[in-house]
Amino acid sequence: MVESLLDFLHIIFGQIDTAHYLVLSTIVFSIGVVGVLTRRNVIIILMSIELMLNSVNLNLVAFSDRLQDLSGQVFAVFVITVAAAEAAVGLGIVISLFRNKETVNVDQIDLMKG
Amino acid sequence: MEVFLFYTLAAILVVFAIFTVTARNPVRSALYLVSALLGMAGLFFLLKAEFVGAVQILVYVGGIMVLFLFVIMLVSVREVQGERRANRQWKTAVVLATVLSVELIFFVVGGADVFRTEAVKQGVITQIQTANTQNVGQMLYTNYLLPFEIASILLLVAMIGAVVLARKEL
Amino acid sequence: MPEIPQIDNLWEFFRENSAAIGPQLQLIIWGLGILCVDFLIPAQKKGRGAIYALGGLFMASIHLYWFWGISPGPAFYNMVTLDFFARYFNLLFLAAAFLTVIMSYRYLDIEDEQHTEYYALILFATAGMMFMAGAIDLVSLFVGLELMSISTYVLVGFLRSQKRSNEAAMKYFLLGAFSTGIILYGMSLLYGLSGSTNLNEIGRQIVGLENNTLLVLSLFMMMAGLCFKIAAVPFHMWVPDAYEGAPTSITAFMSVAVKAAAFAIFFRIFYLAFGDVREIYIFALAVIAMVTMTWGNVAALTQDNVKRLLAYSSISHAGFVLMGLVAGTDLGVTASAIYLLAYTFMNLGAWSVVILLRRQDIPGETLEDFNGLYFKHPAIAVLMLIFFLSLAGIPPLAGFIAKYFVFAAVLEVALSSGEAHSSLMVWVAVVGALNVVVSVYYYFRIVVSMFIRKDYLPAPLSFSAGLVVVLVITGLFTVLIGIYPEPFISLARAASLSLT
Amino acid sequence: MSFFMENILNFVCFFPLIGVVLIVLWPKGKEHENGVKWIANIVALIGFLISIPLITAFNDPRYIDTATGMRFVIRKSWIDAIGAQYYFAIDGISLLLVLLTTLLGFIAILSSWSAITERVKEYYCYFLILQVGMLGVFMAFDFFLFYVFWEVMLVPMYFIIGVWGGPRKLYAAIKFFLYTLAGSVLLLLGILALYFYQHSVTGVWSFDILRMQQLSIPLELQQWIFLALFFGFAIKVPMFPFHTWLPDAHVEAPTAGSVILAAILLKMGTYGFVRLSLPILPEATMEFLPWLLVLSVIGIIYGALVAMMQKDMKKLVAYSSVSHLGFCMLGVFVATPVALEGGILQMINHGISTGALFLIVGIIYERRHTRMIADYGGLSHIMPVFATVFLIMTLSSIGMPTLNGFIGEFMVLQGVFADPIYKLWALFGVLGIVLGAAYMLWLYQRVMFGQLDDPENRNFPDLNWRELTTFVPLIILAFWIGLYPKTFLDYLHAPVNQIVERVRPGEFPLLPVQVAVKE
Amino acid sequence: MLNYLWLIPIFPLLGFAINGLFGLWKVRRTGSRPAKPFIYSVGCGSVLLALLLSLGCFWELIQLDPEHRLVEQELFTWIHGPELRTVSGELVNFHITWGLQLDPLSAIMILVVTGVGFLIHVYSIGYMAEEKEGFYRFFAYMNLFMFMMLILVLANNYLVMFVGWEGVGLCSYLLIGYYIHKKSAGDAAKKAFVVNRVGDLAFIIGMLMIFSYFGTLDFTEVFEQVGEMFPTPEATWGALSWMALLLFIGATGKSAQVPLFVWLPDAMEGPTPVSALIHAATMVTAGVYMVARSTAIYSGAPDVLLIIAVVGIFTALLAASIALFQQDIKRVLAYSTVSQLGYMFAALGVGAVAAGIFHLMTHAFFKALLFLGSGSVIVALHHEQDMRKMGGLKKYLPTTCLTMWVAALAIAGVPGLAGFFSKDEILWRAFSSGHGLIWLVGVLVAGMTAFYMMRLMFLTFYGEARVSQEAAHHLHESPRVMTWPLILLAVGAFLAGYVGLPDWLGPNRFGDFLEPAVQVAYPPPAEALPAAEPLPADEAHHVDWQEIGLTVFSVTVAFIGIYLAYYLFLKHKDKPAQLREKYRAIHGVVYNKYYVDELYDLLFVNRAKGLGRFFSAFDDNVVDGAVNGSATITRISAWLSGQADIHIVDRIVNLLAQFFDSFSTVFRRFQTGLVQRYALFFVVGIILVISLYLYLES
Repeated sequence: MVESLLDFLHIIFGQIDTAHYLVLSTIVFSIGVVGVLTRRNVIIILMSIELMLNSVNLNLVAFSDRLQDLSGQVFAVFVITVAAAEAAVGLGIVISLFRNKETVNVDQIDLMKG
Repeated sequence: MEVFLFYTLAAILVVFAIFTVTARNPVRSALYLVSALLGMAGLFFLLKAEFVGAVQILVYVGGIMVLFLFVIMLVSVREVQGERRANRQWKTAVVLATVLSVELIFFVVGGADVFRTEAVKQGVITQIQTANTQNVGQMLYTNYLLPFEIASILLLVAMIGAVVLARKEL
Repeated sequence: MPEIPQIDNLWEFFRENSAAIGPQLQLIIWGLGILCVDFLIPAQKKGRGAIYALGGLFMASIHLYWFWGISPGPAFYNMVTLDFFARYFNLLFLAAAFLTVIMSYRYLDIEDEQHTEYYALILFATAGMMFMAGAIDLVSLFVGLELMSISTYVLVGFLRSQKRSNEAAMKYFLLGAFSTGIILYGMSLLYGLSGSTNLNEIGRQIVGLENNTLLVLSLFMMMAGLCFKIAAVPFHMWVPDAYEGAPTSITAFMSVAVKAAAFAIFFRIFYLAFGDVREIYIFALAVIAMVTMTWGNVAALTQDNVKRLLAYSSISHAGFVLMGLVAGTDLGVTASAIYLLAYTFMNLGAWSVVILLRRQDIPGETLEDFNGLYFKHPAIAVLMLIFFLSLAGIPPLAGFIAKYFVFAAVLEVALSSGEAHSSLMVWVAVVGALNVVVSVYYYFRIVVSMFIRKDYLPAPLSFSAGLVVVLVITGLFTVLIGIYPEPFISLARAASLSLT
Repeated sequence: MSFFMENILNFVCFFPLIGVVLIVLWPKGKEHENGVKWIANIVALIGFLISIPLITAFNDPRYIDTATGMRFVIRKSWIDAIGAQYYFAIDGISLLLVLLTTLLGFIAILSSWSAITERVKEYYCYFLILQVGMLGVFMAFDFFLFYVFWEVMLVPMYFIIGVWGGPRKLYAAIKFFLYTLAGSVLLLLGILALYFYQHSVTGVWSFDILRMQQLSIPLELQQWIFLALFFGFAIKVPMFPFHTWLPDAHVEAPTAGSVILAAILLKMGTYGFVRLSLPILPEATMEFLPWLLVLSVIGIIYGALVAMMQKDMKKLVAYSSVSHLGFCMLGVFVATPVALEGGILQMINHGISTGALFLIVGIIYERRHTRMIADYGGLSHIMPVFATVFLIMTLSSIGMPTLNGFIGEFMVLQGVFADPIYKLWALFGVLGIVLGAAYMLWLYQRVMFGQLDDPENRNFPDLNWRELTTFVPLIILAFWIGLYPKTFLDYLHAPVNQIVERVRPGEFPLLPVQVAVKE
Repeated sequence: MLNYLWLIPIFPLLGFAINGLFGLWKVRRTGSRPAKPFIYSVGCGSVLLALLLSLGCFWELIQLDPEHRLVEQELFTWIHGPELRTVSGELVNFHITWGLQLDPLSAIMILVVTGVGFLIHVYSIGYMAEEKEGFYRFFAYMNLFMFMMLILVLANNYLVMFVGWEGVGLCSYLLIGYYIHKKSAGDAAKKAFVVNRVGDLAFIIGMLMIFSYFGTLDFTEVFEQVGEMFPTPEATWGALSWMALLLFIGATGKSAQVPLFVWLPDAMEGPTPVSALIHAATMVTAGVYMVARSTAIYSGAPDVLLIIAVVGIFTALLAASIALFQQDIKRVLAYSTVSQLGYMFAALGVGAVAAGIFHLMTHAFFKALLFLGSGSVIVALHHEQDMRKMGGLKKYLPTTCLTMWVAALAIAGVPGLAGFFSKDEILWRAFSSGHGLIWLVGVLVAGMTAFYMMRLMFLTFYGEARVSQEAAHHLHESPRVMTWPLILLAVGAFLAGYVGLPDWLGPNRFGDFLEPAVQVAYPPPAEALPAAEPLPADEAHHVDWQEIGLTVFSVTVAFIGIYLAYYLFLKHKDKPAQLREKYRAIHGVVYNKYYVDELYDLLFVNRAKGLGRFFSAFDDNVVDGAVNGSATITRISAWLSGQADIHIVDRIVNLLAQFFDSFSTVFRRFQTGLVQRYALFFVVGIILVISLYLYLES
């Protein structure tokens, strides 16, 4: 534990390198996870998922820089594309759901359980 | 300079990300997300990935977020005052998410040694950074031609799907 | 960093590479075709989309048949391949899609949601699965996965006027997107560690990184995401709800094809990329397999809704298929492949009977709806019995051969000398064996309803030519694989050999 | 004819399926039910008749496989990928069990004529399928095939109990199914372990039981495999702590179901021990022997004691099965030649006498629809023929000399007693004989003796010809085995000797055949 | 004719088959019973044929040289089992044949069995005349009994003997329970069978031992090997002793010795001819026969012989004392039978095998006669068996009375009658072999026997009639078909003794004839049995006087008994009641047969039932319950709610069930329907997987 704490301090105060980006992306990812887990509004949950996907992009681009390899960036572009597609479908689902149930609060959507 | 820029952008990103998931009003939440994504785009630029950064701004800020706002307007116009933001499990969720993030960071930091012991390679990105967009484009249309084409179908499917789901009558 | 290649002659390039994606191309073209001709089809006859979809599936099968003996190498710069593993799974997807399409058209009439988009989406989803099965690169794999997933999200919510369908779509979508994020996180780390998105390359690069926590993290994140897709405990929670709310035909499709596709990439990744670092995950995977089998079965015990019951049963079956992966040998892949094949037929058969019970104004989903089925429709009840017996793994039916192979795979590892995980494997086998017993209990609750209770609901069953064909085919294969499994085993074995 | 003889095992095993097809094709409706019954009966009878050439040609050198000594071998490739073969053959042990099955199958079907009034077509279909499964088990010499048949019979039996059973039929049926299935899946694991071990030694993928009998497996592995097999077989037998499915299944099953269950199905477990556990895992058997004997003996005494307290006739007979099978297992596990042969003979005997006892219970159940002993009394006043049959079978069950049960019991006891280490276990067995007499005679007394004071019992008709026909072969067999068991024992010598040679190598070499009749 | 030995048992078997099958067929076919004449002619005819054949065989046998009076006839192989190792390590086949043998011992037995049996069959025609329902059944069973008894005595090996042994037990069961409507009959039948089975248990174990020591069960082979394998007498407790003891325990069951005598008095529930044939003349003597047959083995186990002697004489005393106070005429005779059997065992125990068999034979005559006579009385009184309701019957039943006097005096040991010779032989042998105490008790028992037999005679035939009015109205002598057997048996009881005269009176033909069949394998140690050796000639004269003196003594005791009975029951009829009052406690104990039945119920029957009940409950509640718990989670809770039991085991099962129950509810409760809860599980899953890795790594 102590060693990794020292590592952590080293990362914070040292030269900016890939590890910084990784930690940052992890933090953003975690924030996204918290959003998904706690918010009631479906749309905000969707946005939290976008945050998660973006943190992945940050990873990819940082690795791309680190490895001097463009694949990461291309991958990131695909991730953005997919995120867009998902957002579209997700919002479509939200709309059809809203049309039937008049709510976008996920904790009121529990018709099926058990 | 790089350090400064990194921390500034990181701060923007993290702070706005937190705002995004805590804002009461979904519209505000969306706007905070836009800000966070802009910060992210800044980081991309910092990493010399101009193309991805640009796509980030164009697609996300310009496209996806507009869609979000549009839907927000459509479905949740009225905001009930005093309605809870978070669901009933939020305390547990926060604790567990914290545990998860601690584990993630612990693992990331533990494994990131790989990236610090080796010297940074002088590769294509630094060599031909001016041509980043061109290179990415070339890769997209050669190495990643197939995924690119699949992605197009994917977008089509998303479109059809959104239409199927959202239209009143089909 | 590979050299950025130049494509001089696009046509030539395409001609050289297209063989590997032929079936997918057929499906996509026909899917697009359906969308294009949609406006030509009168509103009452949207069911014709099924015919076009069948055309697409037929052409894809033809293509598959052409290339059955020839193995086109990796195509599109190592993005995708059509090795025997992929072909095996393609066959399975085509069969599942074919059966789904023909069992759907009458069902959609009853649900009053007959649209051509449905068929197009099935074709696209199938194409996505095929890309997944053939993918040997993280990017193509991911994009294929998303193509399948997004099509499925839409299909799950296809009954737009029904709250349960909306809800199912929402749950499936949210969790699916969440899992996508998690898989991607794992993929990004993997890319960073290995410097490549090619699975073979990754497999070569990560040797020696066994103790690197980043690799471990990446592996577990991907495992979690994939476990979500195959519905393994504790990532299975969406399954009962999504299966219940989705149109039954889509539930059937999801429970076999989507699951098989997820298993295909599971195998690709874990054999090609993580084949040499089994030590990291074997224990966790074994635990997941055991818990999945048990949880699915125990939770199914008290279900009264047949769709949920079958959903839980499908969870436990995922646990059984995972046993092949836990074994991590050739025989393991063979076992899982044959299991998935058998499962395709027997499970689709069972679901098609559930569809048969969906009648105008009668959901036909509860246990009571099966009461006395035997007295009214003995053939249907007997078929259902065969499917259930097969699902429970009673010989001489397909499910038995499947279970036999997964047990064999695990025990082979347990008994091979020098294996460090012998006792773990034995435990997996024993837990699996006991789960077979548990599963019989709930399958037989339905059997009791059908054969012993007598208060039959008088409404006629919703027969259609398509459903009859489905029942005949699934019944036939369920018995055939059980009695003469030789050819199917050879197929699965060839698939496993081409993977490793 | 030679085609028939070369494929005789196929014919014997699958002939009932012809009946199934005919019955399915037969028109529906109440008025056609007699036709169904005739078909089933005739098919079962023919099934029995075509199994008779098995005896007559048993020693015909044309049908003996010289390499293995098996008879009527049919061996075809089936699933090459895993080395599973379609391999039918019989030896003396199988022969007796096959004939017992065909005979009792016929008797059980005959006994159902008037007992089954609902869903007649299905009933006979299930019965004939059950017949196929049971015959297959006794003929299969490929472990995979064996397992397939082993499981196949679960389903028809489930339905026979679940559809035509008593008030708690569903509970009993599923209990039967789950319990035995639990054993079978563990058995499957054991089979697989053997399969892989055999491959690792010989490099051949094969499920051939006879090959497996030649392996010498390390003791530790043997023990594990033995445990796996043990659960499978012990539940089926059922041995002491695994027996609780049996009373329920027996009580709820229709008469013919109980008959088959007791007479044949339970034998599959004992047969499994004889055919598989002992010769394949001899050292492990010897290693576990004390425990196995403890369980067998507990079964003998415990079963008898519990039987004594039953108020329900079927339950009583069911628990007596537990006791009798304890005898079988005692003999089988000790595995001296006499004990083993006695154990196997006792399997046949139990099939005959307990099968007949269930028929007997069924006959009075059919007349009054209760199985409570207290509801009857003094029946011998009005049913003298029935009383006689009942008496003979009671005596057969309690081991009266000149009847079959005695020979088996005595051989088991003598065999056990001849073992220098475990001889005193025979004493517990003898105790079981006394208790057996007590509960069976008590049952007989309560049902048949006393005043005929219940008006509902007054008008019971005596056995009709059909009912009598079901008993005649059993009575003949009971006396035959009791008076001249040599006919049956002769078939057992060779296979028993092989098994003993595996378990106790060199201890019991074959003596030259001697005709010891003094003039 | 000896070649047709096997026909002797076959005739009764045929009779059984014809009567039984024809009767069943007829009943089933027409509902009516077959004609009685047909039945009894078949029944008696078959036995008559057997008797004639037996006489023929016997005749041929005595023509033979005494050394070769052993005819063996092996019919066919019975069990031909595989290899077996004897204790000495020899490999033998488990081989047993259906074989018969005729030697002096079995020759005497078949004569007794067929002779007495035939008379009783004939008697039954009259006795059972009023039977409608079961006439054919009765004769069928009787014939079956004859068959089994003949198998028993003719067997040439233990296992075939055991067939007869069990077979007669079965017939006894059937015949005791002949009156199927009487619950007491059924109970008695079952009791007889089960108690017999307890003895058989020992018999079986004995056979197991014999086979595993000698590798054969054939009498001749076993007896040869006894001598070969045990060249020196085993003074200590050895394998032979175990075999001997086990066989003897078997005999105690069949021959109603302590402690297994309890079934015989109850067996009187059967028809009287049955009591006469089975429970007096033949079956109960099977134990005596078996021990006599195994003399070779017993001679190697002197300790066991002593046990036999003690048990025998103790039984004799016990049963005689019980018989003193019984009121039921047949029960008096039953206890008398037990007592006489004890005598026979005492004889065997002191080494006087021939004397024991001699007594067996004479006893068969007079005890059968007594039973038949009492049967005649009972029939006359319409099935009244209580002696308190008899009296003064002499004038109504003169023949019966007369013949019974012969028997009663014979059993009482009045000189000149059969019982005198055989009993005196036993007493003398006991005394001369040094068993003084046994001799003394024997004499006492002889006195008691005389007393209770006279009591029976006086109470029944003399004094004032205590018969109920309506019974008295119908009183008449039995028909001739019943009286003739009585007369013939009386002749037998009178004359049978003269074949075995005491040494001082003449040659003991009987003993000489029997001697070769009951040879000892080797002579017992001198100190154990000093007088078993033939006495030196010069001392014979002296000994004669001793013998005569003892005889006079025992006869005196018998006459004292007779006089006492006369005094108490004919002269001063109020005395017995006074005495009863005075010694109420002792009388109570003895009258209630020393509470042996109750003791057995308490010790064994109730224990066994209780154990059974316990196991039954255990099976229902625990074993079953555990299975339910794991198989059907929901059912068990419903099932358990019905269980009010608060045993600890039950509580454990309850807990198990609750555990599974909550397991299932928890599973379903996880499925809240809330998508974020599902996502939370997703996260938990990842955390767990990673934690598992960390745990395994550390």
